[in-house]
Amino acid sequence: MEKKKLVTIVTESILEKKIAKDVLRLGAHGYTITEASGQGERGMRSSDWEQSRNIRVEVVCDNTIAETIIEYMAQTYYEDYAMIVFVHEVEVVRPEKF
Amino acid sequence: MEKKKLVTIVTESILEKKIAKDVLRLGAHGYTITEASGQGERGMRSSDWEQSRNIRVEVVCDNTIAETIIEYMAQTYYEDYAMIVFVHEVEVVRPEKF
Amino acid sequence: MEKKKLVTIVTESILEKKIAKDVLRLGAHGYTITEASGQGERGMRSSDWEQSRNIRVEVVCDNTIAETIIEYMAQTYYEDYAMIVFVHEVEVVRPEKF
Amino acid sequence: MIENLLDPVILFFAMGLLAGLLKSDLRLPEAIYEVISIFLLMAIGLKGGVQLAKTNIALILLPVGVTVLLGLSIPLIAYPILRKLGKFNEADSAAIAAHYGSVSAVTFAVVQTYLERLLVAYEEYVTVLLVVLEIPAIAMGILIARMKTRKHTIDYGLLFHEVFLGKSIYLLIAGLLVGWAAGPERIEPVAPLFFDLFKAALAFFLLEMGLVAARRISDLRRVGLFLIGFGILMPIVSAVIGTLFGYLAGLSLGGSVVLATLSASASYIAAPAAMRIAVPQANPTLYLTASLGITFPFNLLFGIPLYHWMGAILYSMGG
Amino acid sequence: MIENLLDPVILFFAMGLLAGLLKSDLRLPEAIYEVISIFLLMAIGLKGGVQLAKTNIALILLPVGVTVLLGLSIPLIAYPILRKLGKFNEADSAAIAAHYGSVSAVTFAVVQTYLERLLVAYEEYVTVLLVVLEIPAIAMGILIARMKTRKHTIDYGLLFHEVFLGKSIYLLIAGLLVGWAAGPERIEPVAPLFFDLFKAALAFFLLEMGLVAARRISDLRRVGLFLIGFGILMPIVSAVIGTLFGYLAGLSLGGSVVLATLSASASYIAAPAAMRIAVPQANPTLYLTASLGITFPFNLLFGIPLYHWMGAILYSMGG
Amino acid sequence: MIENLLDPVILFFAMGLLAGLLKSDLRLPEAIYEVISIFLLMAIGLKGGVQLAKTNIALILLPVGVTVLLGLSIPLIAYPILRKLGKFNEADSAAIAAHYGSVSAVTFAVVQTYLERLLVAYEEYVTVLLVVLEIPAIAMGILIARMKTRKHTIDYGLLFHEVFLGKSIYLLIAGLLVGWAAGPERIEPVAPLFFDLFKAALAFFLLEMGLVAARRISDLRRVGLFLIGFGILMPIVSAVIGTLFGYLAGLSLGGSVVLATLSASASYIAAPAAMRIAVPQANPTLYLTASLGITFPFNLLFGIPLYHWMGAILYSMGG
Ligand SMILES: Nc1ncnc2c1ncn2[C@@H]1O[C@H](COP(=O)(O)O)[C@@H](O)[C@H]1O
Ligand SMILES: Nc1ncnc2c1ncn2[C@@H]1O[C@H](COP(=O)(O)O)[C@@H](O)[C@H]1O
Ligand SMILES: Nc1ncnc2c1ncn2[C@@H]1O[C@H](COP(=O)(O)O)[C@@H](O)[C@H]1O
Ligand code: NA
Ligand code: NA
Ligand code: NA
Repeated sequence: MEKKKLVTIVTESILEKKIAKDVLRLGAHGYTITEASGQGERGMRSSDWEQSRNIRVEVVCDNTIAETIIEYMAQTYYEDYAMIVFVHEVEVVRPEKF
Repeated sequence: MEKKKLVTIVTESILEKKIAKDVLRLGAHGYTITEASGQGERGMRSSDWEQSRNIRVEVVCDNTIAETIIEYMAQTYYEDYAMIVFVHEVEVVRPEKF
Repeated sequence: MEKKKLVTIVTESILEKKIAKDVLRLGAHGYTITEASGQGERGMRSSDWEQSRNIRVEVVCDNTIAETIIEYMAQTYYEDYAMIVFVHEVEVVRPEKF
Repeated sequence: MIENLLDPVILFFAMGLLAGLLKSDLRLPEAIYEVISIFLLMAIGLKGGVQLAKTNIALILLPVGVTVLLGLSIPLIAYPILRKLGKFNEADSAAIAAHYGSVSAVTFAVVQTYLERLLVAYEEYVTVLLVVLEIPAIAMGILIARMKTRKHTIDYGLLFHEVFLGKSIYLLIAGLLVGWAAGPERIEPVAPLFFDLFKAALAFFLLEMGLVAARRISDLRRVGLFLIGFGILMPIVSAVIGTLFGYLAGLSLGGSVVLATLSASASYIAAPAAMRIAVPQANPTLYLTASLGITFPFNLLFGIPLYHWMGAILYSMGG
Repeated sequence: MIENLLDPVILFFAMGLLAGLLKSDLRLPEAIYEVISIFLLMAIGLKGGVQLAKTNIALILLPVGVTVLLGLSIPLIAYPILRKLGKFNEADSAAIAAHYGSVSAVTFAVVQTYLERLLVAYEEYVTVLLVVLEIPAIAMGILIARMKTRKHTIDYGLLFHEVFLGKSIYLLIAGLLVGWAAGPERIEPVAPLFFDLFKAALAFFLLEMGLVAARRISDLRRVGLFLIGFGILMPIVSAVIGTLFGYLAGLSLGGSVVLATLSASASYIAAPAAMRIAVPQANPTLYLTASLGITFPFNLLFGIPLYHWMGAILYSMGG
Repeated sequence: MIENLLDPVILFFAMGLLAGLLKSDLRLPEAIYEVISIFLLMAIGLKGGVQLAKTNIALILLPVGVTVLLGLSIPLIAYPILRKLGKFNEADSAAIAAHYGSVSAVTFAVVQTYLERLLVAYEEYVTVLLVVLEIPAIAMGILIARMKTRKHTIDYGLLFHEVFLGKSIYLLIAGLLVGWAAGPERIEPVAPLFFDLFKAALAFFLLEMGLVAARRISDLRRVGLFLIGFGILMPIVSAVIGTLFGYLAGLSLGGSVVLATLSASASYIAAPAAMRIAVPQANPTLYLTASLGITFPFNLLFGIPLYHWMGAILYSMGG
């Protein structure tokens, strides 16, 4: 088993397609998305109204790509969109996939 | 990037509003909720019947607040409700948000 | 608080019942499932068509069971199904539950 | 009896039940379950409201009073039976008792279509009784639990919301108000959905209810023989009381069959939600299995014709 | 006016509003909200398309041109009001202006049922105007925002998709085409769903819209008094312009009431999605609250009868 | 042909297809997709059951036998074509063959509405043939795969559930039973939903099927030219066989058009689920794209009128 990073992004669902494109372009080989609701600085975001859902995007990738993604998200979206990003280490089998 | 704790709570969906209030009152600045199903000590909980869904609540916060939340959940809900709580370290940018 | 492992499996939703059975048989005491979509080696898997959803299965368990589960998943499903597995350490209260 | 079992509404329920018992992977998506239940409650309310617009309110007062009394007394009868004979603990007894005092709107809809099929008339305002009966029993169940157990501090605000602003009560009342304010003529343009499709939507919903009931039936082993017997006999007892109360309140035969069925039915939406918050130490498997796995199918398949037969005897004697 | 408030469609909206204000846990599952909105857009389109099949296309050209003009001018009127009088920043002003130029298909459906209830005739092809009015205002809003602020690089491909292939425009156009290609006879077998159930589905949808509006109303404090006033006065101004334009384009009274209502209505589906992508620095709370929390209920409850009255005066003078 | 393309049901499909190809973000929520498919299967079953109540069961035996034969032979014809000519591996060939032996209930519903529009009579019990044809081909596909490849141990319990208690078969059978037990009269109160709204619900569903098919069409590059040709020619071959079998079994022209269409249609619900479990090494992109991306649209747009024309020739020669 090898160590990788798991980057988790929670943000507005309207960004789904953009972020999916972003993470692949920045070097990740995949991503997983789940629907979410939540609350933060920018107020309540609940899934009962189309414009205001959250998504939770997870990307397993190696260290440098994780840093690129985090950096890019912060620069591109932090100012104008509801978003948090966090990262931690995970172990995977078949590390060549990621 | 700074270290924070990610507390994850899996429990009965009927507690959603209560737990959302709880974590904010205990000092967290936000939370993310996803719908879930599952099985544990208290049997199967699947999302096909309103009363018996699970939710999965994630809170990023600093160490002491994480401990307060875990403590509070254990004391308030463990006996009467289906619930598990786990916690691990994550790294975040913009640590002042959490 | 005691250390446990959190195993996360992202795979095709058609395997839901099988994997739920598997993890319990292999010694875990519970699991949590959320619906997901995503993209990886085997292409786009989005939740708009019954056959092609993903699920995200989380299992908190001790080290040896985690290894057994990961091993079993890799051997049984990796070749024919879309699947990734990753694992990391978490801390839990009431460790006897897991 | 056989005739009742051949009604499509009942046949759909049976098919759902069978699918569940055979562990078919059939299931209605949760969103659909929710929207049909919203639709049914709204439609029940609308229909009642339109009828109410034609009714002299003064005539309702006695039946409403009698119904409140009914809602308060059934839990008081059920509690000692569960506690003493059933040996359930205080919390479980109180929670189950609350369920049997409260009502099932779907069972109400089924008894309505049953009577309409047989052309038995009933008072137009019975929907008001449905609304009135739903709440007191839940309040009484909480009261009993509070007096007997004293562990948790209840969040009364939250509880009040769950019960009075919970969707089932709110939708019934909203439907009543809309139907009443709009009246028979203005309601016409929405009738194709809320009235013409009602019975089929009920049938469709019962397919899912059959699936849900089947899952509960697979829990029967875990609840013990006593609760199974209780789930069948308690409704009959309640129905007898309901029939008598209806008779004394001056309801027609049809009206008292409705009241008997309401008494006999057990809640599985409002009461479980309220009990999980107010009496969390009570075990949900017990009350959900009794209410959904036993009493609900019993009432649909056998109870309603039985209560009709009981009522017919009483009214032929009395009349 | 009172008569309008007693229409079931409006009563359902009021009940949803009330539920939201009382913080009832009632809510339509998101999937249902989505499917009813798909259904309504498709049905609006179908109905329009079937009518269009009977219409001489040449007659439409003038009204369509006038409507495009309307869509371009309303944001140009709204922007300086918001910027100068309201002191909003450039992005917010442009985004809100785009919302008020664009339209709400649900408000359109309500004015149609309103006129049909009162047996006021209107041009069959008004659905075409709905489609035509939706887009220019959004484009104009983006243009203003681009000229005034210059921060982000817009992903124009994505934006184009959101606006022109976004589901509301696509469904309206698809419905128009299907209705037009199939024509009145071949459409018959699908009429029981798309036509007969339309008004009730609209009512049901408005229950949810009431809930959504109520959540927005609880944000009113955060948007300030100016925006509240704007949310009521701007529609009236737009309606006056719409009525005049309709009159000049030779529309009937009914047709110009529809056009006035379209002008007065503010978008809450297409525009928010487009603005979130094209002008992300604008605060969504402002435009959503104004559009959904103020203008939408105002139009439904009071605006439509008011615009009808305005139109009646103009047409009685002119005629 | 043109006439067929102007039917709203087909127009809706075309609009969905177009939306998908234009990458519109239109999509029906999954819960809605599921519930409409449950509704359609149930309604198809109900209608068949009500008809069955009027039919002499003895008359069905020959057609049912012929249909089973058909279900077993089509995969046996398709497999060598795929393996030898198409150069697919054993698992893929077996899995695709199973799909083409099995059936698409939606295509069945479309051929029914097609014949009803043209007032061509067909045997009432054809729904029974739909049910009968769905299973043998899947079993045969698994059998072939098992004989040729021997890697996995299949969980037969799970597989049996997926196939026989999977929702499509269960709902068709449940519908048949309910319709048959209730009979034409008792079914009346549920007719407004299950019968009157059927065609419109089918149209609505086909909007989504168009979207799904479009996504599959974008995978066409990945499946190769051979499979595209197979997806068009195999249905025609199957339809010829189906027409002949129908003729020999003594079906009417309408009946044999239905049987031909059933033969020509490829499964995309029951078969994929079964194959993913029983033959996981087969590549789902191949069978899903062939079945959904090619054969399904081909049958709807061109196949059905073609099979009708073929049948008409045979029956005019034979008759
Ligand atoms: N402290 C937190 N813990 C967990 N999730 C959070 C936290 N803060 C924000 N979120 C999630 O991130 C989304 C956007 O955050 P924000 O930009 O702070 O509004 C919120 O809607 C929540 O779902
Ligand atoms: N070992 C476990 N791993 C992952 N999730 C679990 C585990 N045990 C319990 N859960 C989740 O927590 C919920 C409540 O657990 P319990 O109180 O044990 O019934 C279950 O319904 C599962 O969703
Ligand atoms: N690098 C990754 N990060 C996060 N999720 C992934 C990654 N790769 C694959 N997945 C998820 O795992 C599923 C199966 O992966 P695969 O077998 O690579 O197609 C995908 O549909 C994604 O949901
Ligand atoms: Na009762
Ligand atoms: Na406007
Ligand atoms: Na076939």
